[in-house]
Amino acid sequence: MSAVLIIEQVLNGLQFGVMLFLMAAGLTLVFGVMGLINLAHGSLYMIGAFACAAVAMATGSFWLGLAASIAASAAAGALIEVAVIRRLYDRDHLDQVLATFALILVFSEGTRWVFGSFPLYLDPPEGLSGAVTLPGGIDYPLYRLAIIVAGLAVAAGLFWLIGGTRLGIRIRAGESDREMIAALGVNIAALYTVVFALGAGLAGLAGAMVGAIQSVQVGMGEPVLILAFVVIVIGGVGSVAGALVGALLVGLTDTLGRFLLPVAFGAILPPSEAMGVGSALASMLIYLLMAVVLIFRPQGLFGARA
Amino acid sequence: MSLLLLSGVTARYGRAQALFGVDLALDEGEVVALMGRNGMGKTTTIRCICRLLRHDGGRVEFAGHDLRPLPAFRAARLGLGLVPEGRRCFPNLTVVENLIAAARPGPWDLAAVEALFPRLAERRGQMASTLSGGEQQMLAIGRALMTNPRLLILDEATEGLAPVIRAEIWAAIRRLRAERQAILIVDKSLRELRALADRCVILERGATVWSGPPAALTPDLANRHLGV
Amino acid sequence: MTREGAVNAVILALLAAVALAGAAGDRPFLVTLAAKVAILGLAGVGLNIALGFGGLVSFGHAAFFGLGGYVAGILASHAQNYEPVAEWPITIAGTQEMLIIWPAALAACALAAAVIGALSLRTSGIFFIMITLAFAQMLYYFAISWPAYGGEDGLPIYLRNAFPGLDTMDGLQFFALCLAALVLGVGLSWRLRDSRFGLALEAARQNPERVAAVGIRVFRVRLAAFVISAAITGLAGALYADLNRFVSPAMLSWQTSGELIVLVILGGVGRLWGPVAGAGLFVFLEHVLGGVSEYWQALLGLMLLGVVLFARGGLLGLLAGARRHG
Amino acid sequence: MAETVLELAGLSKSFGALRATDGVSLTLRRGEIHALIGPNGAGKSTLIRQITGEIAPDSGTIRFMGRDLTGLDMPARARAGLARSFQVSSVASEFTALQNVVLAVLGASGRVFGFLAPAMADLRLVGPARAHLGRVGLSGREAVRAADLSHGERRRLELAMALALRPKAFLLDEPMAGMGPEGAREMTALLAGLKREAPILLVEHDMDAVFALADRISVLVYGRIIATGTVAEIRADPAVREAYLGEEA
Amino acid sequence: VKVGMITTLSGGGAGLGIDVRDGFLLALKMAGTRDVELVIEDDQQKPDIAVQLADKMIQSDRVDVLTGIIWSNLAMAVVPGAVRQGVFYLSPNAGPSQLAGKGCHENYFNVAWQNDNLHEAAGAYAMKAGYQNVFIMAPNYPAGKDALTGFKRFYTGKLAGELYTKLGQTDYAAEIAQIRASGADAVFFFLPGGMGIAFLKQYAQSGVGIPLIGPAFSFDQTILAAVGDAALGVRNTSQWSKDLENDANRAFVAAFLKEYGRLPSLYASQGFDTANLLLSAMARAEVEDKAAFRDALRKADFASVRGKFRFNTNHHPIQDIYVREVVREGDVLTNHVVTVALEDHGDAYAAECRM
Ligand SMILES: Nc1ncnc2c1ncn2[C@@H]1O[C@H](COP(=O)(O)OP(=O)(O)OP(=O)(O)O)[C@@H](O)[C@H]1O
Ligand SMILES: Nc1ncnc2c1ncn2[C@@H]1O[C@H](COP(=O)(O)OP(=O)(O)OP(=O)(O)O)[C@@H](O)[C@H]1O
Ligand SMILES: [Mg+2]
Ligand SMILES: [Mg+2]
Repeated sequence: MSAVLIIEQVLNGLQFGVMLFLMAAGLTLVFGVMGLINLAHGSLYMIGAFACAAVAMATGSFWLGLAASIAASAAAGALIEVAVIRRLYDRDHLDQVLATFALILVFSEGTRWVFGSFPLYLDPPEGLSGAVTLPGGIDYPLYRLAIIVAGLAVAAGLFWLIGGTRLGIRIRAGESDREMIAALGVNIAALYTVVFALGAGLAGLAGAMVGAIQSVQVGMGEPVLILAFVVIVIGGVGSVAGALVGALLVGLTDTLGRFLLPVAFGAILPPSEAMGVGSALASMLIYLLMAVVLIFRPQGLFGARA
Repeated sequence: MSLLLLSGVTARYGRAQALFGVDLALDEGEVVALMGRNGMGKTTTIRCICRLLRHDGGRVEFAGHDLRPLPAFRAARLGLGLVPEGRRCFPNLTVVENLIAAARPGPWDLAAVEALFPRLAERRGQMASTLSGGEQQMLAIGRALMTNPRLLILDEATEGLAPVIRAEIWAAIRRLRAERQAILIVDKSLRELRALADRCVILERGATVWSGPPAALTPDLANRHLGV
Repeated sequence: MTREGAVNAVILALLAAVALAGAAGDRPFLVTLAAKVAILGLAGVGLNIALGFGGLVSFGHAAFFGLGGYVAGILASHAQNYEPVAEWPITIAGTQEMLIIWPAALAACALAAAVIGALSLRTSGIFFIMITLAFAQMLYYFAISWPAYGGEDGLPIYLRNAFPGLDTMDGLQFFALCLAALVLGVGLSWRLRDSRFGLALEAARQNPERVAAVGIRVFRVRLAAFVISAAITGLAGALYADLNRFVSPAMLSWQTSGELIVLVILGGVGRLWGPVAGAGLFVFLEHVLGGVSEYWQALLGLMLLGVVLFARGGLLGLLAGARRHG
Repeated sequence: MAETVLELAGLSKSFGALRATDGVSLTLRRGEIHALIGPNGAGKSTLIRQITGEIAPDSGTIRFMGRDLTGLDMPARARAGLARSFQVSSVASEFTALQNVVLAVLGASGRVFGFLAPAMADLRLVGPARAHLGRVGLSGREAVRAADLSHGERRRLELAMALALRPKAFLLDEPMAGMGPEGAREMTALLAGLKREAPILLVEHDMDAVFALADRISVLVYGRIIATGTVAEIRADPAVREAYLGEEA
Repeated sequence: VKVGMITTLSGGGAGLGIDVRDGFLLALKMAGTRDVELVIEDDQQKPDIAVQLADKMIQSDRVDVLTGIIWSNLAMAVVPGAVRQGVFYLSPNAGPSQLAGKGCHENYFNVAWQNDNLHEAAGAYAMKAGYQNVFIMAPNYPAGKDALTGFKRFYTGKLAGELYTKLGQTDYAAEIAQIRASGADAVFFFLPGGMGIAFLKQYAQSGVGIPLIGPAFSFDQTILAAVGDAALGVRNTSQWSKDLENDANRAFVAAFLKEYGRLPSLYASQGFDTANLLLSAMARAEVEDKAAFRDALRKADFASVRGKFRFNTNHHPIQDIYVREVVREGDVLTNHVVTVALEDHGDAYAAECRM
């Protein structure tokens, strides 16, 4: 096992983490800051991917597709906020779970109705395809580097938005007491629509970017949704910093676990069995990580509340 | 013309009617005390004014606008500043963030509020959830002042404050009154209210039973309606 | 009888009527569906104790549902193959007797819940939701990749397990068994809710700090509720294995946890018969809408949305009015 | 001198740089009302929270009925006989007033793990609960949801729950707050009788009530006790006047 | 004859079920028969639903024949119970090893392949092509393990690495890095559905140029459309290809394209063959006479679109398995047959089957 391989795996872990962050960022906004459990976040991710694929296929331009993905998912987000979510803020989390679960069904089947049951084609744009050679002789896909950059940019933007603007303050105030912030003259309803649409747009962006290297198909959102929840829970709900750290942690743990555990078991078991046991454990690893984090820090790594 | 006018207001929580006919008028620059025993409808009246509760009968007008169709934030932007019962600071925000969250321009700014409550200045970056009770009360008052309201509504705003601070608040209210700030106030300290209010309105079982200048509030009346 | 009592009686009668009609009208599939409703209802009744009464939103109850199922499946498969489950330290033979399988499933789930609960209950809110999910996922991935009992392919039970005096392969008799278990489960949760323990549990949902301040250990109360809840759901899992004569990791998946939650909310959280009503509606939609259109899941989604938005408190909230206390 | 029920010695607690409690020593004796007053943020509630076990002191000891409380958690202390009312009403808001008090009676009984017999039909629980509600003036409001009670009524409920614990000492954090003039008078009368059942550590900003009730007063400023004495002594203390009382003395 | 089809028509895996169904329906239509009464239900890719549907079809609809299941785990849930209740089961896709070996049954016929078949062919091809150091990879679940076992049954050279991924995994950067570092001269992978799409695209982006071999599942018509050029040139093994030169196949491809406006997939071809097998048996025997009908099925007297086709002793196919290459044809990607990997190939479990 060479040093180059290990460095490359760390890079992969980082990149996977950043990818998760893109998804978790929107979720943290909606869930952490607005206090809404939105299971349909994965559907918005899917909508972004489909919109990007459809537009890119029609126009031949990935970048137009990317813009379309943000627009489509933000619009879908705004629509469901106004039509459904808005009635649920004062409700129990449980009602939100049921409603957004229902939304998943509607969106998934709706997408299948529009685009059919078969996966769509979406590739990275010309300019970002192929690999570049990094210092140290590592060939690394350019597009993945681009994802890292985009993820970090989104992180910076969100830090600023939540921490540094009055908008962020108001959203957080709305989370703890919507009635009161309204009584002080803030149009919290409109604000929430905007924020929800923003979160949705980010999910759509993530879906489009990821769709270009994975598969664009119905049901693509749910596995990522679960991972994104894991990420923000590990990081601490409502904290953008937590989401970033959680995402990187999950990305690294998963990637390195998949890589190293079989090797480790190889020391004590025959190769084929070591593979099986090692990778079985690797697939449980992030859940193990989450459980351990929560057992020692029940509010997550960056969680404020005790 | 009155700044705030309630006539025959009725309201309910679900099936339970809480207001049965509240009449109240408050002019520009006037201080009105809203009185009554526990559970008589003072807070409910205030919730109707601030549109936190829809009234089902009667009229609620503020600055010439019928408030019935307005959502809470629009009513607030007409110039209502509320210090709610039970403080309701935003626990996940710091002191400063609480103050600026809904601030609107005007004479009351961060500096002015911190001058009024030096204790808040000391605790600027602290989360509101960990403030002491009295500190939270100061914060709630400061937060309402920062919206620079035309009508300041104080619902038990001196609850849980130390006597010295209470005295300061009364002094501040007197000063506001001198500056012709309109104020609607609920408080348990009759002594202070009598000294300060232009008019008193007494509620009993959700209806206005008496209103008039403090001087006309005889011990007999006070005993009958307020139990003192 | 209160309105809710009447609605409950109708639910029970309807369930029995469907099964009887199915048996009489030579539509055995209706009997199967009725049994499915009873079993999922029982699983929901279990979940409802944690989720409805205790406010402990477990997103990992599939772990217990599946564990119960696997207990039944593993014991039965060993009995079928005449191989003991374990030979050391003591010989444990497989069995096809429900009267042995059930206590085993209850015990296994209670034990698992005691461990998972003790760790998870250190957290609350969304953290609790996710940590319970995490434990269930670990079990799920374990079951998928563990070859001994079929992994992802699952484990067939060729004949339903036996209950003394009954022919469990007969649909109606099996249904009667499930219904009896359901009624017992609901009865237990009813007594539980109104008991001292139930009072403390419901109070802890609303204001744990206050409960601690009157001298009650919230953690213990919650842990007990979680264990009872898991055991009941596990029993339902064992029955479900018998209904399908098959267990697979799908029973442990997060979708199953989600569906259990959905049917509890759909019926009415914290209501005794809520989960049963929810299970009934869910199974009905699942099997009826399928014939309407290839995109029937969208219809299901829209109907669920309608229930959340316009029927607060789920189906029972709609039929029997808001939940009353005292 | 009457027997000491509760004894704090050298209690300290810091939040970051803030010394919220700074070497506080204080006693509560059988049959007395010991009032604890002081400016906002002086550390009164923080002190109460340390006594109830909600937070742990950095140093110092708490002895109750001759027994060191260190290491006992909140429920254990409540069962040992420390009843507390919260500064901000803290009740089970979906429960009725009666259910809330039954809960407290249940907690005091120590028999929580009864799984089958209905609690609200158990006269051993409901009987005392009704009586406690009556004492705080909430007769006739038993069936109202706590969330639907008015602010003042909830404060009374809070006290009824403390009564229901049949404690050996009361820790009351601003029981008069939100009471209104009439309510404050009734509450004063109630507390005056209550101290014969168990001594009261009373945190309160309503000076009329404090002066009417207190046998002894301690004044807490910036986490330190600056004076302890009778009502007359405290009213006359210039330091207290300046830090806290202002003109109200 | 009453036929119950349980297949996946909703959710993420619906594409496969829809193809099987469409292929099946097309065969019926082309035969112009009215003797088949078909009930189709959606199993949602959930084993428990599949079992319940099977119960319903057997008990209420009283079907004679069941078919349609796509996934091995669903087949394992349904088939053992169903065949013991006396219905015939014709598998258009899944072929788990239990049902081919010890668990075989006289009423169970597999019209597609035993799960290991395509992987075995890939192993054989790797040998034939002269690769000496192959990296192999599959998800960590029974079918994945069977795949690698199947490959190794025919490939006896050195392994550069053997890797199990998480089921449902969509990011393969770590695996690709290991492949790059392994020094392999070929990579065999089995990653069904979206997993395969993700892997192929990421592999192409990574710049690792080691040749890929896989079973046809990742190179099916619908998948190629989603993967795009990343799949060009990859060798894959299949018992069927669009360009197989036989009359049945030419007619099938043309008819399918005309009927549905898209190229048929592997799954469509299997659905088509399944229906034709059924029709051929119906022509020889009455379904009420189980023994005779079973014999008729066993004869497999129909023109399979894959050319030669007959049943082994365990009712699994003996057939040729081809190697195809992904090529561009106009503006669509598709497969061309390159060579035959295994001729008249049965499966490794037939000997264990006692029927
Ligand atoms: N959310 C609510 N739901 C139902 N009833 C309520 C609610 N809030 C208050 N009430 C009832 O409405 C009546 C009036 O309450 P309100 O809070 O207006 O009284 P108040 O005069 O402010 O009393 P206090 O001095 O105790 O604050 C009371 O009988 C109370 O029980
Ligand atoms: N968790 C915490 N973190 C930081 N500071 C805290 C925390 N809890 C309390 N404080 C601070 O400690 C000081 C003492 O608070 P405490 O609540 O005990 O005051 P108090 O005497 O009860 O005041 P009041 O009369 O206003 O209720 C306050 O300044 C408060 O802001
Ligand atoms: Mg009030
Ligand atoms: Mg305090």
